[in-house]
Amino acid sequence: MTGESLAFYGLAFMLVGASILAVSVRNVFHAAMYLILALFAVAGYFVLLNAEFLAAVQVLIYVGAVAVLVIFAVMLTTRLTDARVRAHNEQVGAGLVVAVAMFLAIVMAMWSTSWPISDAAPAVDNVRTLGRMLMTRFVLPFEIASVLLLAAMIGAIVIAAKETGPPQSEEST
Amino acid sequence: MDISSYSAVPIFLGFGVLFVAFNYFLNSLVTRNVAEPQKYDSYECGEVPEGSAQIQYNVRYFIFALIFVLFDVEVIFIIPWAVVYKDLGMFAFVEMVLFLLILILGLVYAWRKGVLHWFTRPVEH
Amino acid sequence: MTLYQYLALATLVFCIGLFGVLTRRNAVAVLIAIELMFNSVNLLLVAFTRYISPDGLVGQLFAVFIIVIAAAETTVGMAIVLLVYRGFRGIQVDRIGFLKW
Amino acid sequence: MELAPVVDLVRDAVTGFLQSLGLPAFVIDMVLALISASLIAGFMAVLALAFVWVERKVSAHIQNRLGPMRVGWHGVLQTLADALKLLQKEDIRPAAADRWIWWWAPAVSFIAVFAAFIAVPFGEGLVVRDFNIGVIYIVAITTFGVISMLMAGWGSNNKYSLLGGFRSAAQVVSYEVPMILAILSVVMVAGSLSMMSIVQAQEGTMLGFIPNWFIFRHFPFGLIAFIVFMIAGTAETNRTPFDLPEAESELVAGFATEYSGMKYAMFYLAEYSAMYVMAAMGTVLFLGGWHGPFLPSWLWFAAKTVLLVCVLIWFRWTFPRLRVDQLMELSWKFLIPVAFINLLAVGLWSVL
Repeated sequence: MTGESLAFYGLAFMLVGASILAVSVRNVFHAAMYLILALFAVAGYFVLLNAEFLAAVQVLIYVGAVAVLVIFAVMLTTRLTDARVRAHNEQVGAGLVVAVAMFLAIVMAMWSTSWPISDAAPAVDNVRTLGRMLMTRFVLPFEIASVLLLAAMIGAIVIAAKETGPPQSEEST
Repeated sequence: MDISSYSAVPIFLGFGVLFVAFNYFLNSLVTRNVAEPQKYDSYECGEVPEGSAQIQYNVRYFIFALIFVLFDVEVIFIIPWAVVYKDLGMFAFVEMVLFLLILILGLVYAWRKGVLHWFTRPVEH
Repeated sequence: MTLYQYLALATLVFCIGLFGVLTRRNAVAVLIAIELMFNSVNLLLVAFTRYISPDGLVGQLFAVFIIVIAAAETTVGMAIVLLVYRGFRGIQVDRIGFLKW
Repeated sequence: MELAPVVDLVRDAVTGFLQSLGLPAFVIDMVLALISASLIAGFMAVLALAFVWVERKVSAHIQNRLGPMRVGWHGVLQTLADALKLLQKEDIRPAAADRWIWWWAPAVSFIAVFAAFIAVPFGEGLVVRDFNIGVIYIVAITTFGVISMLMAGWGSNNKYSLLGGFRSAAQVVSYEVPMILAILSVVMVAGSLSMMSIVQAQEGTMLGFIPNWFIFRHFPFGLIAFIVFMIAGTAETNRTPFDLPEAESELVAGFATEYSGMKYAMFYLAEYSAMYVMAAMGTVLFLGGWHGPFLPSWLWFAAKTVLLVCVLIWFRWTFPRLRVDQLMELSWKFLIPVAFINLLAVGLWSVL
């Protein structure tokens, strides 16, 4: 129906445009803004693909937490002299060639294989099925994920909380 | 409620942008801008602003953002568990207790390391 | 919207992220590009779930785990970027080579 | 007299009229959504004006003074006068500001709350779209408010707004975890995320006279979840005792220092509408939505929501403002452990 194709191409324009700008724009804060736009477009795609719980998770985690972390990092590490520093290193040409070659190779491989497309009706309430699957079949990855989060937390705290070098001048704030 | 019900979200977002742009346009229509150089300095309670605003701020904000990302991710696992909890029996409860204990360990570690405290420098053990 | 269009779109975003990783000098911009690659993989998995096994949502669960691990990876990555910034007063990826000697 | 049949009548009339024009299905869908969007935008504007007036009157009477009395009967038109004043204020963009980010920050903060109104019910059957992930949709969309604070802080390139943006973002972020955990302890008993089925789960009464609301169910834990939700909700909408970022005494106007005229009004509108959304969510989750004896459903819902808003206003004018470290420690060292234990307790209660 035309509603879905309109949504698909609209989101495609938004996603591809935002990701190209996120990668190419000089000011890193603007890059973070375009990243948020791209993440929101991907959440829109999840809704189009009947994965509404995933769309909510995507917005909640990526836009609500990871993007905030990226913006905090940008705020903490941008220095005035960065405006004149080159944003891209000298291998831009080579990078472009590698990216285009990779794109062509993968797309050709994907389009030549015949996928077993099944036309079963998509699950309506996927939060419930996801929850049931998570609790019954995928219990081991579920528990290992908590161990991984614990390791990431301890690692991040050890790295970030280490006060090396001269005491920061802005201790007062 | 199939996915066509989500068509309202982009319409609301678009309408919101139009509503805000219309208000700004209304504002620009009614006001007249008197160009006055001092007016466009950044606001420093009246003094002349010196130095750039982008001085580095302390790392404390960053550590809170770090811990928040990990706790937010953990909460995402609890949502599907909470939705199906009524149909699952005791074992789902035990699984979740295990999951939460491991992560509360992380919170206790952050607490003992003094990272959650705002002003003092993290105490080195 | 057939599966092939989603494949092309996800691969395109993946290659844009790859280009970003290869060419950006600011460490935070490299992490932004990596986020794009993670998202393209998630998009692909959800597209596969929708078109190939709509009732068994294994692909979506896989995407949830990828989101979780990507968030943990970005957290640790940002902590390292901060430590490098504090010690090195700059996060130009190609100038941080003090592990070499 | 229920409002739901009236709304359905209007909707069928409009769809009938549009079908007669021969528009495809999804265009009709869009037109209906546009109509509801404009209605909600109007409702938000009127709501914000009303709440500012209510706040000024309630705060006045708390401090036993009269509050605005001159403009219209008991100062009713005072906020309208303020809005018009803000409308004609000159919109000064500081030269050092980062043009587009500075321009978009108030817009993003308004749109974040405006899009959350899709899932917020106004009575039985009175909701724009009832998503089956209703609750986390609202929480997810309102996280864009944090992004708008950081944009405002960084975009206006001003020491006060940068620090204010940092602090309010860190505060809202750390109070989001206990808020979601409090919501989850209700979702666990209701067994669904959609706002409508959560309210349906609170039907009927138990032990004869106590209504079956979540605040009374599983006795101590429902109440604890409500208290955690209210504290986290006050912090989410940046209101005292948690409004340090905009503390007049400290950071001038926090992240909104460099804004004047309509853009400042946009932040104001977003804050009061976020307060309404938070109160409406509290009503749906804990106070039984529109369940209540004689009155029609939408009146019950409006009464409970206004009651919660008055509680928030009452908080503002009685509690002193918390220091930054007390503020952060309250969330990480007190609210999150309490919310976790409460979640497990409710889990244990329904298993035994």
